[in-house]
Amino acid sequence: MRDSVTGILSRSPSTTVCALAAHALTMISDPSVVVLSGPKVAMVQLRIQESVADTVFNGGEVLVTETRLELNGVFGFGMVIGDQPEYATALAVLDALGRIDGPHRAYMTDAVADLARALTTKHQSEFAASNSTKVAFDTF
Amino acid sequence: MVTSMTTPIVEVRDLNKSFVLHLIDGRTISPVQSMSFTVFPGQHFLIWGRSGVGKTSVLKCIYRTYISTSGSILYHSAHHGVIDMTTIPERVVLQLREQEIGYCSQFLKVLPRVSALDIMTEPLRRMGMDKEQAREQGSAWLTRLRIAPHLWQASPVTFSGGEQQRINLGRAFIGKPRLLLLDEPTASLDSGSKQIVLDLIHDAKAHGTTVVTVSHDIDTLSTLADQQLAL
Amino acid sequence: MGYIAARGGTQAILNAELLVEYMRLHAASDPIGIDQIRDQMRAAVGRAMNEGALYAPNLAALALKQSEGDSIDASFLLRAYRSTLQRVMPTIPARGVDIRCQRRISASFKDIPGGQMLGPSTDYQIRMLNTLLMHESTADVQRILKEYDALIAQHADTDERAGYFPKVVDYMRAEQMVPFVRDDEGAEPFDITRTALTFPCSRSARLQSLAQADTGCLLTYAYSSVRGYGDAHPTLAELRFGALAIAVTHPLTGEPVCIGEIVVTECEIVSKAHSVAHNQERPYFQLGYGFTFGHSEVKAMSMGILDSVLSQAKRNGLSGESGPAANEEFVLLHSDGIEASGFTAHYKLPHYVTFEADLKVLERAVDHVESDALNPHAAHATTAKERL
Amino acid sequence: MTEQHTNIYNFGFIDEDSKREVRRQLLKAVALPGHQVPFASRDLPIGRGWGTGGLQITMAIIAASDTLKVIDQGDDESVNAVNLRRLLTRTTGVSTTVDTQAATIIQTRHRIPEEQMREDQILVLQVPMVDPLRWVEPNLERATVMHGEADYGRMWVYMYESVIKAGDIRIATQYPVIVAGRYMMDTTPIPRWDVLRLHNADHLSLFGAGREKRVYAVPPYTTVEPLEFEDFRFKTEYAEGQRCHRCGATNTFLTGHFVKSPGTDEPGHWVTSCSDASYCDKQMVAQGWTEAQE
Amino acid sequence: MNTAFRAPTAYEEFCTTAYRLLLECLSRPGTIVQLPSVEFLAVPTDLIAGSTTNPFCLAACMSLVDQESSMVLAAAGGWVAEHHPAAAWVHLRTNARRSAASDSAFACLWDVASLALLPSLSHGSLTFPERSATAFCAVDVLSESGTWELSGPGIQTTTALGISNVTSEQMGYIQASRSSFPLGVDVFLVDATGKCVGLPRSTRIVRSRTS
Amino acid sequence: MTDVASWVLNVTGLTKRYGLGCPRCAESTGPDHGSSQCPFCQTVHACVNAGFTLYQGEVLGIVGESGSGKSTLMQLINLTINPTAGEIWYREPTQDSTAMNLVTMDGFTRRHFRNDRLGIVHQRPELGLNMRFSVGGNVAEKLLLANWRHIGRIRERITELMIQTELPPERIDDDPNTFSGGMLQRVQIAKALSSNPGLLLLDEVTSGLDLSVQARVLDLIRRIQWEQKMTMLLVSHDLGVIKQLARRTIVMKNGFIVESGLTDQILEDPQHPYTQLLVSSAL
Repeated sequence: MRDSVTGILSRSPSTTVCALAAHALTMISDPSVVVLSGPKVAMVQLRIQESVADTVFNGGEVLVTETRLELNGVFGFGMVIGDQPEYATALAVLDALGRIDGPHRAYMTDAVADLARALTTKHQSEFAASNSTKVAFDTF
Repeated sequence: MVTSMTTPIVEVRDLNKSFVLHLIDGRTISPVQSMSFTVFPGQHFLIWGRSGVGKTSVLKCIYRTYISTSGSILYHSAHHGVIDMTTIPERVVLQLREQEIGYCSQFLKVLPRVSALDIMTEPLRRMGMDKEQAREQGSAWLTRLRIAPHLWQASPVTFSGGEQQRINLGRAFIGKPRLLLLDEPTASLDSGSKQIVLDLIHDAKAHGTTVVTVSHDIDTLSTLADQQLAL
Repeated sequence: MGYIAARGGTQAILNAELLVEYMRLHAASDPIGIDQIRDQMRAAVGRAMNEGALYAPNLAALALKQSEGDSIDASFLLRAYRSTLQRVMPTIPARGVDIRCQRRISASFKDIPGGQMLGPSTDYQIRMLNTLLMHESTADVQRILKEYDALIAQHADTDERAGYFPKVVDYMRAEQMVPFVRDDEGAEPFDITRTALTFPCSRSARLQSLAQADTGCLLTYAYSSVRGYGDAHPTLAELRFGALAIAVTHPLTGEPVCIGEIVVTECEIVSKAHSVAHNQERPYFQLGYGFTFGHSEVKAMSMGILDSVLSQAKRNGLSGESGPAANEEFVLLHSDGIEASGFTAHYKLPHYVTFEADLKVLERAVDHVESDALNPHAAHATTAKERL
Repeated sequence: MTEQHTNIYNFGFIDEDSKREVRRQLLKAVALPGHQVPFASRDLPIGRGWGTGGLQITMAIIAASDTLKVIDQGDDESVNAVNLRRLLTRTTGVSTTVDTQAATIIQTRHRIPEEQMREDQILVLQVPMVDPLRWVEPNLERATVMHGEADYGRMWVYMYESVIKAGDIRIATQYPVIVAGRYMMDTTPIPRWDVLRLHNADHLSLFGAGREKRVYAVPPYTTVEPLEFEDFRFKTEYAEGQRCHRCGATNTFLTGHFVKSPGTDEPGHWVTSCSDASYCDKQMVAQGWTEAQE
Repeated sequence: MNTAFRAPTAYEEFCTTAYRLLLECLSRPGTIVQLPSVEFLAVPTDLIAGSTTNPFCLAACMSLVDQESSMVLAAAGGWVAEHHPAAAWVHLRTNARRSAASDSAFACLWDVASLALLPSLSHGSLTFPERSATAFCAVDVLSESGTWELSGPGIQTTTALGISNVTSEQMGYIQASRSSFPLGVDVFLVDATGKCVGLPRSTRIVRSRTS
Repeated sequence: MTDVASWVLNVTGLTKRYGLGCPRCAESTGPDHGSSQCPFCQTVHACVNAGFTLYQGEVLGIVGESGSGKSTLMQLINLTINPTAGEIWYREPTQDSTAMNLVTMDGFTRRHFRNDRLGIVHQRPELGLNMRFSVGGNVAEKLLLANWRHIGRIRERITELMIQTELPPERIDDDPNTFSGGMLQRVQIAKALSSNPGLLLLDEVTSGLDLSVQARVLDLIRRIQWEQKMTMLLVSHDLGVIKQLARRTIVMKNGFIVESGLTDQILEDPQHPYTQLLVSSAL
């Protein structure tokens, strides 16, 4: 899931993702977007499968924004953590675009690959910082 | 002496009693071996022999304090017909003990907090007699047993051995059981007290009580025995 | 006759609310920005979120501003807001092993696969007031950011799996130090927000209750169970803090859809089991689990300790016997900060009627005692008897 | 802008599913008079203990056509009553009244209105504590079993002890009652004065405890019998010769006030007046009083 | 005072109106209430082949159900299968959970013959008597006079109830559903014109002496 | 053969197990293995297949060491724990009474049956009494649950019971914490007798009391049995107590009844090795 398309899109800068969706949308002819619901602020209940007895429990709710739409009759679903209506709609648009054939698909694949690289770099630097706090027991 | 025409009251047939001593490597001892005898109603049946020949064991088998190993003990009950004392349910045994069969051991076993008079009257009360009537009869019996009236409210625990044994016997006779089992009734008694015992047996027979006695004291008791069995 | 002063509460309430605003702003300092609270008061934001049981950093910051920093009040605002929102779906169960760690330590073993990583921690900070923070300048901020960049350059890591670690408990299980007890309850977890908690309760209900409980309360109960009013002997198996990606099920395709990351703290506690009901049993460690939104280590650990204590008590039918913290009903019914503070505060409400009723009974009771006092030698029992 | 961004709340604040849950449990409560029915109890924008149970009932049953009366301590203008009314009107827009006769739903804390309620009215009581057995059995699990088995012996011993130790039944509010001959119910927080108004009443009474997460009900024409002994009867707070200082009523529940005329040297003194302020006002108007005179 | 709420939808309004009527008639057993119109739901009359659907009865039952509760349907004395189109129709509109009849919180009975199924519904336990079913049953005509005499909480003395098409045997199932109070099943009867009567388990039902 | 006396309690196949059990339980638990807990699945077989009949006016003794299952059996009959299997039939010893199976009763009926028809005296008074209530309040509990609603009459009845159990009636309102151990047992007995129960359960009633106090409590029980023809079930580890009160006795070990018979037979002709050990160890 970490490396899935939604995993990359939902963790990348929202402005970039919105721009990506807007641009991809221009690549198909006659785009018509019908919003079915949202973007609305709602909640999802966070389920945790804990590590002691595999008990699944409700860990608390997460505020999300959800958009459901139809793009040229194709259903699109976007959900993102926090109150981010444009972001949620962009994700819904991209979700629908993923199910439609066209030149935008190659563009999206490339763009997501770029986002993935940027995301990895970001994670690596965060980790590098934390790594500097490692206690080197081996030296004892 | 024996009238075979009469229906017996107790028929002991081929009775065996052995004890398995699990705590001593499962050793078995068998005090009663293939014993048979018949007792007729209204008789005094005397079983005698030295100590250790299983006299008491027979008596306890009849009373069901001991579980017989084999054989049978047929008892002709007034309420339950002919029954085998070795196998009838405990519930019936308890009823018989209340209504028909008395047992008197050679030792008085009573609680130290109960008065001599209450001990005497207990069998009467158990049979349903009201308290006043029972006390009247109890007092008469204590007088007869030559227990001084100042002792009646005291616990027999403090009494002499002879007094204790007289009370013990009195208690066995007072309820006029149908069958009375006496275990060494004259042991530890002086000659005067022995005479009381003989009187008691005599009177009981007169009331129709059948008495089975085991004793080594044949000198005292044989005079009154209708049948004797030597072990 | 102007004595009916309690009437006319409306204007009083509105004015009282105005006074609160005035108190906050009258010194004419700059109003605090929500961003500032969210970014610079991480601990308070995390606490408001986990006690409010709603992950929403911006709203938590707003709540903190509105409540002027009162953590229970802030979480209360989030809880109430939560009741107005539709819950669209549950997430796909997330697991702690998927946390992208910034901090990860174990107190059970010196060396753990992946190593001990202190991360952002004040554990070893000497608690002396840092007066430099009184006058933090832009230059100071730039300096810190620059140092951070240098740190990254030094420790650059190109590992694809950077930050992901195996769980220490999995090693312990492999070594049979702890049993693998799979919970036998159904797949659908209990939800205390949709069904009233009744007892005995399932473990999922317990964990949900503890996760939204008051930090101070959990701390107190957990502490009591290790200090002496209990039989807990905990060791921290692993504590991790970091980002957890969460996913929901796509309504059309049924495929998992990642919706982003949240910041969480997770821990496992191992506890020595001293008292067991059936002493012929094979002895082993009891495990407890702690999880919170945000960076809240003391809460996560307290939760883990209590979970282990309660599991052990329930398993051996010893509820409450080893101390108050082992009584599940007692712990769960009294640890919600919002309920407890609401009820405690409600005694500020008018109680004229009940107080009047109490007064009437008190008067009668005083009469009763005084009538007894007329005869000082009579025990109260005798008096009672005479009356009967 | 997202849909919810401008704080447009659902009618009645809580969402429809939450309402439905309360509704379902209320039906069970009515079918089991006096039995405490657990419900989820959502968080509300007022504190636990401040009336969240009663509020959720009102929110679950209220319709746009209702006329609402909210009282606390019997008073429509008490700060808490004002505040709860503010929340309810803001999220429903229903009309409100202070006149007991004009209301369809009366939400109350601590009192039942002095005026007799009618069949077409519903009384919603905010309840802080739910279980009379808590005095003798604080453990919920065990107390639940005791209710199930009608195991009320220990509670009766408590009553017996009260008589033996205090010479009388020493319970002020929270007076335990037996409803419809089966369940023991807490009448908290109403005074004993109001307890018998639940007995064979014309109206439906709904009780909600938000923090304790329980609802219960006393349907109309249902027996509500306070625990008492043949030789030690249940008594209300009524005192011989009692009188409201304002309207002169002699048969109402009174609360005490300390009064002092402003600008005088008069040292002040205690008076009592009706705790049901609207009733008191109504009586005074009937006697020809006007606001100005007051 | 400024208000901040959104107007309820038609369905929400129906649910609230219906609820107040259900609460009213359950609180006062024997009192007949008129349920609101349900045209907006467009209930097909032939949801279950061979049985006429009483839309009032079905809608009243549905108004109480959501994803946190379960509902089963019955017609002609038998339970309707989980994947029957009628069950699906209800599920799509309510999100009702699917569960076995014995675990179900609500049951909608298309006809009086299905009252025979009452014993198989959950009656609750002594500790949790509320964990029991509520049944809605369609009947022909309800009237406030007739064969049955009701008494119990909510009724001043006694009250009469007439149900045009219920046999003694069928009524026996309802009577049995309250024989071990506080365990039991609560029943609503809804007639073809939307008249509804509530029979909580606390109500005792006997054949009236006068009839 | 006629059996004129009627039975009060008939127990068959009564079993209480803690745990799920496994195929190897039977071959590894019981008196022959010296344990009631299965070493394979940890299941405790606290009471296995117990059966007996108790008749009106009879005292039945149950003897065994701690962990033998005698207290479990007592709790099962007192309806405080539910059996895993088996039946407990109770019947009023009157001509036209019908027997009822206590195991299948619902909780409500069971609660009220227990209050009206059973009396129990526990070894530890705090199990049978509420130490926060007065002595009189404790004795009154069963009366109150049986709808006695007149304090004057309730106190008359308590006084009567206190006199009957040789308690000073003037201490009716005292705190039970001021009572000695022997007196507390009397309070328990008074409470147990208050409803004229059909069956009195005595669970190690004299254990932990001084010898002289023990004797007085036993005398009281005997007197009550004698005067009221009270049917009693008496659990004790002390053969002396059993001998004084019970005419029939059950011997338990590791969850099983190993022997039952007339008390004099159990004492003088014990059959089972464990009973022989028990008798030979008696003081």
